[in-house]
Amino acid sequence: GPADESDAPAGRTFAPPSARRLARELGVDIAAVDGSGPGGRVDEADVRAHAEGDADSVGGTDDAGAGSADAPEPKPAPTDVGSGNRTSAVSKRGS
Amino acid sequence: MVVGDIATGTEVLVIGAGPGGYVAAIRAAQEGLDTTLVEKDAYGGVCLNRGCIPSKALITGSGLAHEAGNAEFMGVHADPAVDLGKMVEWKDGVVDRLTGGVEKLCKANGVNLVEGTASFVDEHTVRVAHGGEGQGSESIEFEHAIVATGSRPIQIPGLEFEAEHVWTSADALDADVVPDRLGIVGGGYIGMELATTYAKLGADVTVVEMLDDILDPYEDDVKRIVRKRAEELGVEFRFGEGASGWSEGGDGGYLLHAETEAGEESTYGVDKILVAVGRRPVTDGLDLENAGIETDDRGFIETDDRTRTAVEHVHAVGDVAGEPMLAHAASKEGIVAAEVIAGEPAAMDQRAIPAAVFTDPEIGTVGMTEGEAEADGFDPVVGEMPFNASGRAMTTGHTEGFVRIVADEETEFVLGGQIVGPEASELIAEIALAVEMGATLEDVAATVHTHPTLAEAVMEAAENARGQAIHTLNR
Amino acid sequence: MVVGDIATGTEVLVIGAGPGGYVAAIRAAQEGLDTTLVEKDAYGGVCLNRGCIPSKALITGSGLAHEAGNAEFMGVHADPAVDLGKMVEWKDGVVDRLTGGVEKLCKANGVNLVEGTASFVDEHTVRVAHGGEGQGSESIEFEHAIVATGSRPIQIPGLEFEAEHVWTSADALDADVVPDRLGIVGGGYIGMELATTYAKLGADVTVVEMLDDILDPYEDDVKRIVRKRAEELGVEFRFGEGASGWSEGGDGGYLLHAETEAGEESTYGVDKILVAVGRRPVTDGLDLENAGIETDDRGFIETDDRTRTAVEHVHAVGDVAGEPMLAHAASKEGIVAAEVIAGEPAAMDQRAIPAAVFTDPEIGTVGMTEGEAEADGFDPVVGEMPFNASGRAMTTGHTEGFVRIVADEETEFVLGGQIVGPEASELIAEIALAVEMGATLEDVAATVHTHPTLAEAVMEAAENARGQAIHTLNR
Ligand SMILES: Cc1cc2nc3c(=O)[nH]c(=O)nc-3n(C[C@H](O)[C@H](O)[C@H](O)COP(=O)(O)OP(=O)(O)OC[C@H]3O[C@@H](n4cnc5c(N)ncnc54)[C@H](O)[C@@H]3O)c2cc1C
Ligand SMILES: Cc1cc2nc3c(=O)[nH]c(=O)nc-3n(C[C@H](O)[C@H](O)[C@H](O)COP(=O)(O)OP(=O)(O)OC[C@H]3O[C@@H](n4cnc5c(N)ncnc54)[C@H](O)[C@@H]3O)c2cc1C
Repeated sequence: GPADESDAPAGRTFAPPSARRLARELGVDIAAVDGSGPGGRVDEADVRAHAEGDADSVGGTDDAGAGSADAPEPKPAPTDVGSGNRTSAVSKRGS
Repeated sequence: MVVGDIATGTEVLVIGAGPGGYVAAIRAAQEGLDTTLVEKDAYGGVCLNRGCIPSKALITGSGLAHEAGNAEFMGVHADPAVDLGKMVEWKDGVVDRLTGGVEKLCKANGVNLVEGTASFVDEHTVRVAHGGEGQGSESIEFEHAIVATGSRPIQIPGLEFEAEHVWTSADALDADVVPDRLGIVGGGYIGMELATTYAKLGADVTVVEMLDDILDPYEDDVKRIVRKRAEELGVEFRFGEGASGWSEGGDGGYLLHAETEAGEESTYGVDKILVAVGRRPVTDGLDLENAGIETDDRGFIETDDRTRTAVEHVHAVGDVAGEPMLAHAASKEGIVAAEVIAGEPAAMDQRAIPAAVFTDPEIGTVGMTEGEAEADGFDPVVGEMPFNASGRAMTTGHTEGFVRIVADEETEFVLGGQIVGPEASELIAEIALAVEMGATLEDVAATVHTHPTLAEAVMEAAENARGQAIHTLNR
Repeated sequence: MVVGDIATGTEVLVIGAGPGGYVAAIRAAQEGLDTTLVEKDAYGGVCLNRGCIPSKALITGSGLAHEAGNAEFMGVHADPAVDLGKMVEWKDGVVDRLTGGVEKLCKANGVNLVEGTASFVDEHTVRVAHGGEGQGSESIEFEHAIVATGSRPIQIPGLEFEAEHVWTSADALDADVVPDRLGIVGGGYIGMELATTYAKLGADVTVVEMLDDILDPYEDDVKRIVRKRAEELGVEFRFGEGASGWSEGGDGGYLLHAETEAGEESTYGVDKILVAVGRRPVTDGLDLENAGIETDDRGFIETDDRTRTAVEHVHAVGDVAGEPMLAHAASKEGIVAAEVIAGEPAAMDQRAIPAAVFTDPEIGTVGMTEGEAEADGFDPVVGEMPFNASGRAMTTGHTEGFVRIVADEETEFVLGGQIVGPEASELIAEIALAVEMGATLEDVAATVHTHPTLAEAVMEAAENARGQAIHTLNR
């Protein structure tokens, strides 16, 4: 994945605080999570996907990434905001 | 290319060197495109010459004098005198440095500068009439054009700007004497910034506003704080009255006439009248129709999310392309226009454009209010931190206002924020980044904020929304 | 529980009500834990009573007077007089409101407050000695404890604080007369904040510093700007000299003695001497050994990333647990301690703790410098925006300094930032959020920033790092 090409040095994983905390809650080593964001940034959905992948695979390999097809349905992951139909404020211009 | 040369062709032609146009031109040149920028008046446009920058300079000067004159409570005794002429001179120096900088930056990036008034000849040609007699004109062919001609103040019948005592905002920023009595028509952000400035400079200010409150687009509790403070500064408000004209006052001054919808007339004794009721796009003389471009019924040029007009290779950015008529929106659109022309995947895709009002206290907003979030189908949760609970605010003597943060309840994604209070214009930047990044309330709350700062209030508001505020009681 | 009651037991016992302890106690109570907070002196600790808050109040007051007295260039003429006694009174009022607020917030959240001095009896018991005669003591059993006993100023042999003219920072914040000549020992942030304050209040300030520059942990170009400005304010620096004592001056004042490493002695005529050479942890009388806890060779309690000491159910937070000795670090640790005790997945996992110095101009930093990023194995790219190219800075009359942003070249992840200039303490919040979020330079550059604001400089620095700055030349 993109994370492999662009891993930052010093073993640092780039992830927001919410994802880091979720990783601790789920017992996930965040350094082992494949990030789907730019530069391999890890978000909460990535952490959940990793956790589900781990639970699914005996021995807990960390190659079950976000796209793992036969992983159990994760809790609805906040990949986009809510149920609202979010539009850019600017696209309304000129009307 | 030297001004006056006959330019035969350019890849990108930009018309207007305001914050929309000059930023577009610089970015286009950075993208390696041969770029020509035409300006008929002054580099930097309204913003640098008679808008954002001059107003903020006078707000600083009048604010400092007022603050120092009212600081006995903290043991500072001063009785400041303001020389408005000198303040305006300082302001002019700031403007000169900035507009000179814009010109230099354009040149350093390789933008061809042409002085003159552009008008479309056809879809791929403009004629530029050089200012002054016998300066002639030149034709420029272009592959792509960016129209960035900006806006000018709306005039009210009966209050034409020809009269010396009827001011545009530009006049108000160039006065060298503080009028004893200043009538301001319009309680929008320009009217309110200048009402605050002149009240602090010692004028008796009366604001006449057709609506029943100031600062129309803002929420009631935001408006209230700014209005109350303006009243404390001595500003009188006349709501529900439309200004209709003026007459001689007999005392050497004038009478500002206003009437309610029901037809009741009032007059207010004034020495100057500032008309600040909005701005309209500048497209006259551009001969847009020669390029096949139409304007909407308010005169704005319609564009898509790539800043393209109906004629694909002609873009429009900034005030001439409609709301929000703000300098940073113009610049963002300018960057997008240049990048789209260069074939980059740019778009006006940002979630939110922040806005600030530099009243006392300031307002800073970005993204959605609670009501807008609801209307958009979110289930919003809101957190607040009043500045009167902020240690930093107390140590500055400015504790009016609050930070409010709006998020989606389920996902905690930050949707917007409203700040009224000290440095609101600066503090909103963090919430803007949170909105753009898809940060959650937890992300903002978990980010360590320096103590003691006003920015801590953003963190506290996020904690408050999660029922975890330390320095306020949670709802 | 009422003060003076015999408390037999509590789930969480917090010792010390500074920004580490009171925040820990409130969060523990919010987590539903039965929580008891013991404080021997004043709610809010050093920070609220004689640190962050009082210093920032005097910085505001002296800054306003100085600024108003030096604003002729913008047409403001004032000759402010400062009544330091009155300023300190105002500061005391601010402190009272804040410490009263802390007490109220603790109670509102259900924290049991106990006044007195705590010391460990064993791993699960403290004794609290109540102040005043005949007040007796009580024992409190606890399941978990959080030690938040803070720090006190380091004393220099020969410059003991017993002498009335030898000041701690607390004394400098409580003076009612400005000394004609103030000697300051130590050019760290506390020394420099107070040097600036007293120079603006009119004292002749001499700073004696053992090292060869001020503000040891900062980069050279950051230091230089602050040092130069302090010199403009009249502050004299004596680097490479260690203060060794004082003697009577003959003129009613004193001589501050200092010597170089080579043994050369100098004396400086002063009226007061402020010693600000660092702070050391407060653990005396705590009888930590009764709980099985040791301190390191500097006296600090060692903790892990969950704020736990070697004795798992005893946590330590704030200054007593070591660097960074900052209020917001203490509060963050307090929150983590409370949440860890409550079984939450909290940890000191933040990427960066911002820091500010409230000199003129201010400094705000977060995360890595370029050098630190290199040392950490990153290939850093750096972008800068000088405030003298910022429109907003010009309109405030404060154009010293710059924003610097540090990122990883390949991934563009923001690693840190250094700001020196107006409102640096506030502006750093946005970079802190960027660092925590894993934002890239592009994310910061693409976020629309309000014009005209100082925060735009953060965006410009990010653009500069990408070779795309509009308002500066790209490197
Ligand atoms: C008093 C005041 C205060 C303001 N304060 C703020 C603020 O604090 N923050 C903020 O974001 N916004 C503020 N604004 C609004 C801001 O000034 C505008 O949004 C901004 O200037 C729009 O930029 P622009 O590039 O679209 O157009 P403009 O700045 O209007 O520039 C257009 C340029 O095009 C030139 N031009 C026009 N026609 C032609 C032609 N045919 N040929 C050649 N050149 C032409 C003009 O001479 C002008 O230089 C303020 C406005 C005012 C009046
Ligand atoms: C002049 C000055 C300016 C400063 N400015 C800043 C700034 O701008 N920003 C910043 O972040 N930091 C600043 N600091 C540092 C900041 O004050 C400390 O980092 C912060 O107060 C540490 O908090 P704490 O909770 O660890 O301890 P403290 O605030 O020291 O509180 C410890 C508390 O524990 C109590 N206590 C001690 N022993 C016992 C006991 N045995 N029983 C009961 N109670 C006990 C004490 O009475 C005290 O109230 C400044 C410090 C100084 C001196």
